[in-house]
Amino acid sequence: MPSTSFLTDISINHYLILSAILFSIGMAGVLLRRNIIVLFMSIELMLNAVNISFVTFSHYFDKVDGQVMVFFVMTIAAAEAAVGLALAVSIFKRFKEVNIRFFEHLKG
Amino acid sequence: MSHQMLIAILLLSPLVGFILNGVRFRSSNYLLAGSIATGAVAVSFACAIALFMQLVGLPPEQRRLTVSFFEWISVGSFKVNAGFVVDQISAIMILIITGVGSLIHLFSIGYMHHDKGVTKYFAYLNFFLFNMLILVLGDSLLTMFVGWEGVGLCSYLLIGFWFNDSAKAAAGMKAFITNRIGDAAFIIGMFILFMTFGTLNMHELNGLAPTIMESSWLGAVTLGTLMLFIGATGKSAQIPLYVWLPDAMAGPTPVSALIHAATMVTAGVYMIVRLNPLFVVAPNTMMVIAIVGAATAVLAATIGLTQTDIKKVLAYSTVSQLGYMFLAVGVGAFGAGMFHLMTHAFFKALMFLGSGSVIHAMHEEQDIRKMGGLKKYLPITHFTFVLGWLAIIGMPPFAGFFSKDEILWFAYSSPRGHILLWIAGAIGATLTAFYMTRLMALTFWGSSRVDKSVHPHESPLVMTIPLMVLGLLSVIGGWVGIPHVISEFVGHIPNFWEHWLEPLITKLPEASQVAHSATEEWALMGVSVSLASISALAAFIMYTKKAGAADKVANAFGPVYKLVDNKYYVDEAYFGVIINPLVSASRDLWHYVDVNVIDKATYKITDLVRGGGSFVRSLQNGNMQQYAMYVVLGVVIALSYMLVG
Amino acid sequence: MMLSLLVFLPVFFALVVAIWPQKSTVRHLALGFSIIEFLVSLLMLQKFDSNSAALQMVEKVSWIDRFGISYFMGIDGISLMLVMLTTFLTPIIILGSWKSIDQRVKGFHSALFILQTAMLGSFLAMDAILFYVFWELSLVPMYFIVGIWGGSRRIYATVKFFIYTMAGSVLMLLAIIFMMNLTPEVTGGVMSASLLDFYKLEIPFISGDFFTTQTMLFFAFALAFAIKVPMFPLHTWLPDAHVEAPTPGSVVLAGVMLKMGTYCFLRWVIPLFPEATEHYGWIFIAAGVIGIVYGALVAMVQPDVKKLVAYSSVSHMGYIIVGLFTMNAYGLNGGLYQMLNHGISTGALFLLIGMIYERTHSREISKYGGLASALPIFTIIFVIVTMSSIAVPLTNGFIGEFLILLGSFQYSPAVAAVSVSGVVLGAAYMLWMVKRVFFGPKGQLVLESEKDAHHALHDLSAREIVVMAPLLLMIFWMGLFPNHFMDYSKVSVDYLIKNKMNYSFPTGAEQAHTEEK
Amino acid sequence: MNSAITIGLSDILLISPMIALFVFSLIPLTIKVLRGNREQNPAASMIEALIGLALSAALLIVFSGNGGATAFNGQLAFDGLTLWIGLISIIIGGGAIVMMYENPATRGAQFSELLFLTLNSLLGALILISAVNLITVFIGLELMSLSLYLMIAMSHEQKISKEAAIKYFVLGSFASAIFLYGVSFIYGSTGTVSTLDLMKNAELLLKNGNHLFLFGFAFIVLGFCFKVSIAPFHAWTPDVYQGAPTPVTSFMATSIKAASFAAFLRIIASKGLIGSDNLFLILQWFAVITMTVGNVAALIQNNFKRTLAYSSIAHSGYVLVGVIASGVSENSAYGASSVVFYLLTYSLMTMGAFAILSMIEKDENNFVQTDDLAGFAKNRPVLALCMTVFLLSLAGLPPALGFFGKLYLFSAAVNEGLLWLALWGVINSVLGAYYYLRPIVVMYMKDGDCNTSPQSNYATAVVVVISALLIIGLGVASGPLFNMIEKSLG
Repeated sequence: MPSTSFLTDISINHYLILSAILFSIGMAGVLLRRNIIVLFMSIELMLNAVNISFVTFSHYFDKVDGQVMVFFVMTIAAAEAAVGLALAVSIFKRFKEVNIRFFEHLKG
Repeated sequence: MSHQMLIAILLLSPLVGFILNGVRFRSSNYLLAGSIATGAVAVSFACAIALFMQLVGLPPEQRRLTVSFFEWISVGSFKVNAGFVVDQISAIMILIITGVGSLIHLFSIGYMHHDKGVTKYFAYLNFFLFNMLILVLGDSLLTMFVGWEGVGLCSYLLIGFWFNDSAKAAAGMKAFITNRIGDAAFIIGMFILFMTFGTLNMHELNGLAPTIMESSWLGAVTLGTLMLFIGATGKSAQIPLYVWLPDAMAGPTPVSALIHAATMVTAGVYMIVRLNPLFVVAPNTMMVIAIVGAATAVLAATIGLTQTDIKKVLAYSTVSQLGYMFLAVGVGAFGAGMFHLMTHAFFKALMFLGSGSVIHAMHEEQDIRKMGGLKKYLPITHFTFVLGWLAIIGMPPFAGFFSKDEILWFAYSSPRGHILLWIAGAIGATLTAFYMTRLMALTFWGSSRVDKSVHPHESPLVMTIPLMVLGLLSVIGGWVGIPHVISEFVGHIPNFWEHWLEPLITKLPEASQVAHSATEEWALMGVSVSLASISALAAFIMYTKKAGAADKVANAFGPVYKLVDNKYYVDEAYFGVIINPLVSASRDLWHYVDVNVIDKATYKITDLVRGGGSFVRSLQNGNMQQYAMYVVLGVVIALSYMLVG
Repeated sequence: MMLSLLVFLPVFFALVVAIWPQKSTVRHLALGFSIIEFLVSLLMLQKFDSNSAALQMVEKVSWIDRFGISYFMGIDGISLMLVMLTTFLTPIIILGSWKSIDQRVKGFHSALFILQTAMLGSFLAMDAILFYVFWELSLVPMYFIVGIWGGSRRIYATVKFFIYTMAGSVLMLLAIIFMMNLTPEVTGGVMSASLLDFYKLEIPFISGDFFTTQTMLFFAFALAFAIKVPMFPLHTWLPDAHVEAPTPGSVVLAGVMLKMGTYCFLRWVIPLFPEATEHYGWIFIAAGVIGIVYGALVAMVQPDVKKLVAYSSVSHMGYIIVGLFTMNAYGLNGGLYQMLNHGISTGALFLLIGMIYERTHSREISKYGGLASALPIFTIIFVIVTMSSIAVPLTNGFIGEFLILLGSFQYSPAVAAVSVSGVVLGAAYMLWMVKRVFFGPKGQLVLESEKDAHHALHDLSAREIVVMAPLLLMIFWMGLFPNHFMDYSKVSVDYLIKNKMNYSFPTGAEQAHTEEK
Repeated sequence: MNSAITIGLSDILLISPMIALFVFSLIPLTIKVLRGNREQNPAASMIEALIGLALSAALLIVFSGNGGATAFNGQLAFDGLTLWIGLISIIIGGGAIVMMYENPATRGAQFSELLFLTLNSLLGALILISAVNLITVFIGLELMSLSLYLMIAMSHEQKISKEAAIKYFVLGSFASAIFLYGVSFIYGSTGTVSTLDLMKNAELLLKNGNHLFLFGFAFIVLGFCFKVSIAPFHAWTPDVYQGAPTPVTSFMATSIKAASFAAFLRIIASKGLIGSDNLFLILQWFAVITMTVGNVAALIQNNFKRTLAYSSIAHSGYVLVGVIASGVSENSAYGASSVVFYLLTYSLMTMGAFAILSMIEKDENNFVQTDDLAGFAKNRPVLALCMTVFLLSLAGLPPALGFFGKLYLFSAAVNEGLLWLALWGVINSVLGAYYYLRPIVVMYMKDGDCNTSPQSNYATAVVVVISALLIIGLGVASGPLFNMIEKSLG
């Protein structure tokens, strides 16, 4: 039974839990969704969860480097999105399909 | 010439003959091949005589000529030389071997002249003599064993000489394998003796023989000698390994005369006589030998009664006579055993050669039921055969009488003898007289049953001369060992034989305990001779005068006759109980152990691995979300392990 | 340099043969090379001092010093004769395969030479890793020889051969690595793979406890060698490999490769793990004895002549194993001698079977019969070799078998009693086969060849007689004068037996000392 | 990190190999742009790229050959590990580029772009190898991977290469996210992301069961495990390897894997982790599972490329044994050197095998089944012999290099008391032998008409022959090589 302070006093744990929840949602998205674009979005979600976590710790330690890292992560996430979308376009051109269940030719 | 040289020539001469004939084995020039081979043996014979003379010239205690050519095997304390020794026993043997051997070689020239493989035949024959000489001259058990196996090999080759006949080839194989069973035991026997005494040199072994009797069955000497004796049963065709000898008649007849009558088969007796000091201290072994010998003598004689193949009759007779020899050495009468060995060599070689002459005359017909009345066609053969017949049934004063009588006497009188052994011997003698007479009657006497297409003719001189010589020997051969009772009766003729062998023969330690009278000896002699005579007469009447009597008797005995006629089903039993089960068991072993167990086990492992592969493959189903799930699972498992563990 | 020359000359030969431009003379070239190699080995034999048990002609160059692995070769009485056997058999094999190998001739001879290097190396290497390199290297050419030039099921056979042997040897590799990690105890902190340092190790052994270091190492090594030998029940690769291998492959396999297993028992297992050998030797004796009987029995019922000989190898190798593990002078000397015998007589048998196969293209015993009249010289030679194989006195086989049996008798009469049955069974299966193949009425194959003028059976050609002649010579030479051969190994073997609990090669001074005693 | 940030010449010199790679990656692309989007002669592009690689390698040797240097305040370490793995990656990457030049699937109209990506991927790999800071590691990783995703997809005809790319992309990003999440945890628990700093109190944290650190560390390790395809994170490997054009597969399986292992090793071999038995135990299990899974799955494959993919998984398992051995105790650089040595070995022989496969592929849709190799030995005896060398080396047979690699690896394991891993390793090499033998069987013992594709393949053939010679030559001379590695790592 969470105490009332849990709802009122926003501590570091709240951020971390938020981050964990976001991460889990992202993870669940990757594991469950079929649309390739949604999959990409889920991955972005995971990365952003990480960002929250970094910022939280950065704030907690009162250090700036955590926030610097977030910029790195964001940059890379952007690059990743670019690559991912390029791939999505490319694969759509071949398969005429964005459902990943159709991309199961390689197996065994 | 030095004795070393003589021994070397004695040994090598047949070997040279073998090589000379062996390299030109395709030739069918029987005269050349025969001359080379016979010449080689004759040279050996000359050497043997020379050696014998040298031996005679020495004082009895020093009659021992040895030579060692080189060290053959030397491992640890196991040292065996290629050493040979001529002493009283081996001297007799080499005389018999080369003497009878040269006669048989001579005979073979005539007998084999039409055969395409005649050169090969003579090569084998010479090679046999070489091995036989090694056997008898070898100074250690192992050297003896070399010859022992070598003669087996030659026997194999010669029995299967006409190898295109499957049965003959099989007979050769059977001889070799049966002999090998004995040889295996012989090897073990050698091991036991070597481990006990530290040497295999027979002279040393005899010297080391303990003086105290070994009463236990498990004593080293008893076991060792017993194993050697099993070896001897193989080579000398005794129960239970005698089965090969009758089949061995598949070989050319002179071979049967030389190998399967005169020389090789007596090797077992010779070996026991050689090692008599050892055997003497193992009374249990001696007992076994005597019993086996007596049993073989009787058993083989009974089978001989019903055989219809002239050579088979002689073969069973040989087995039976060998039984006598073993009976003799089993009761401690080593001299008598050797004596019978010699006389048997004469008369049995004679009879085999005679049968060869008959077969030759009959164009390879061996069935005595298809003979009869051959007397008039083959006078010389018949005459000499009669001499052999009289010798084997033990009619005085032919050779066989003296030797057989001595054996029977010792079977009864020796401290290790027994009245039962004598009875067995006497029964054997009676049966022998019967079936030998039957053989004579069916072959030579009575009315002719010869097929019209066959025109029997007397053999050429080259074949009949050996017959005559052997016939002479069958008559006088026994006179060198006339028993005391007779010699006293006719006027102190010395027993050369006994004196000659005396230094090498160990007296039974318990000999002095029982005394036997001369009357006893006379009585037993009378009984056995009269039994033999009666049975010979019966056979004569049955097979010449009263046609159909034999069948009546056979019918009267019904099942017994059938049993005997089928050789007690021993071959069948061996096949049914040992060989066939072994072969099928081997097949099962192969199928079950190799194929079904060992290979299958490896296949199971392969299947397991492949199953694992298929499992991994099924996990790899192409769905990337599933792959992501593996990642998550891996993370979860790892984390939980790290947290909990 | 002698040993290196001996070992690596064949590699050079292999290269030359591989790039030799003229296809028609490759065989001649290879034959010449192999004879040169044999002459080199004779030269080495002549330099060898048979009165010393010391390691001779030692060459030691550091190779991978981080692990103390060195290029360490040496020869003693135990390996000498096996080296000679290898070099002796190779020319015979090449001449024997003159006709039967008609495809990829260059490749075949190169493989054969590489194989020779590997085998010689295994016999001479005194460094564990070097030894392992040669040991495994020998698999590859053999694998190709069986797989490329073999019969119809060659791939199955060759893969089975490879996997079986490799499965055994990887455990040995692990054991070697483990022992290398133990060596700092005796070398003063440096790793070493030298056999001499291995010998110095005192590997802990607790009798009764199966999971002690020495026992585990013992079995890891022994497994590798037992598979190679092959020892019952690890033998099933052998019949398959033999049946499918081309004639020269069978000859090498039977003649030399199997000896690698038995030799290594003598070189590695017995001196390295004396307590374990003493304690668990009975397992090997038992397996050897079972192998003798089992191999003989199964050989008896084989329908294929080559398979029969293959199973006879199982039986013969059983003798050798028994001989070695009796650990007495008779057994060891006999075992060592039997290795040579088996190489020669079984090699000869395989050659002969190859010759007849070239003529009839069949190995089924039931189709033969009556060959003796069609091929007399062949028959004579075959029978002589058969006699050697079943150990008739005055042939080489007898000496080995007799000494082994004597040794086993000293070890335990019961063992001898069972093993001696091999004497009988050996005669049984060989002679039965001889009877069915050569004797009796003419069989299907002979009759067919008589009808067909193009495939008439010709007796042995001059070349084939030349192939067999040295083997026949050896059969009798070794049977008549075993001392000529045993004298080279006796001192080493005696030394091994005397010092079996703490074996190491004697140095010069030590040697003199022991001789004085 | 609070000290003043100074960037000196030495830093620039140290990273000059990376700069060289980047500059040379631009050259073919620039030329193409200047020529109006027309490909120049691919041979010229290839040579430019190779010069870049050679220059990079040379610079690496010159400036970090002495070892021990760090750049940018200790953010990039140019020690022995960087030197050796960097060289391996670059040189083996050169082989891949040669293959790309001649392989039908990569030769097309976008060769310059492919080279650009390849060199940048290598650049990422170099960063990854030398990175000390976890964020730098991440950047290197991503640069490397992002380039790879595109390289895989660049084969124009193949549907499956797209599929492979998307699979690799999704799973790779997924793993990166997990890795990054781990980094954030580490940062949260220690306040630093520099491995050097965080390892100082890692032992304490692990012992005290600091969950945050534990989770973070586990995530990082598992992220690496994903990259080097350790089971159960290996599932992407066979599919991606199979789908990618063969030269790219070769590149992934060799250069990239070596670089990933280097980074992995850098973390695991930090002395801070000695004592964390749980971590090493789970890694041991992973190693065992990986070896087994790789080998048993390879055993039943018919597609040759897929077989090699599974074989690469199995080899990851072997290398992991070495990685564990280098981590569990404070011994000298023995274990790490054996890993580096094995990576060298493995890269050489795997590249060789892939190169031959690449030569056999007739067009970009060609799937080479193992049985298709029949007759190769007759048509291409030298190449078949080289292939045999590669396969036997992969199987670990002496005197090929592969044997010595395994020897050192397992010796290191035994030295650390990891006997059971070594045991499992040698048992697995028997399994491995079984499927490595199959192509040999097919090549030599079955009739067929397998040949290299009719287009000229000389350059690849040269690569193949050189690797084969190196495998035998280095095999015989492996001792000094190992000594050099150990010396520079120690």
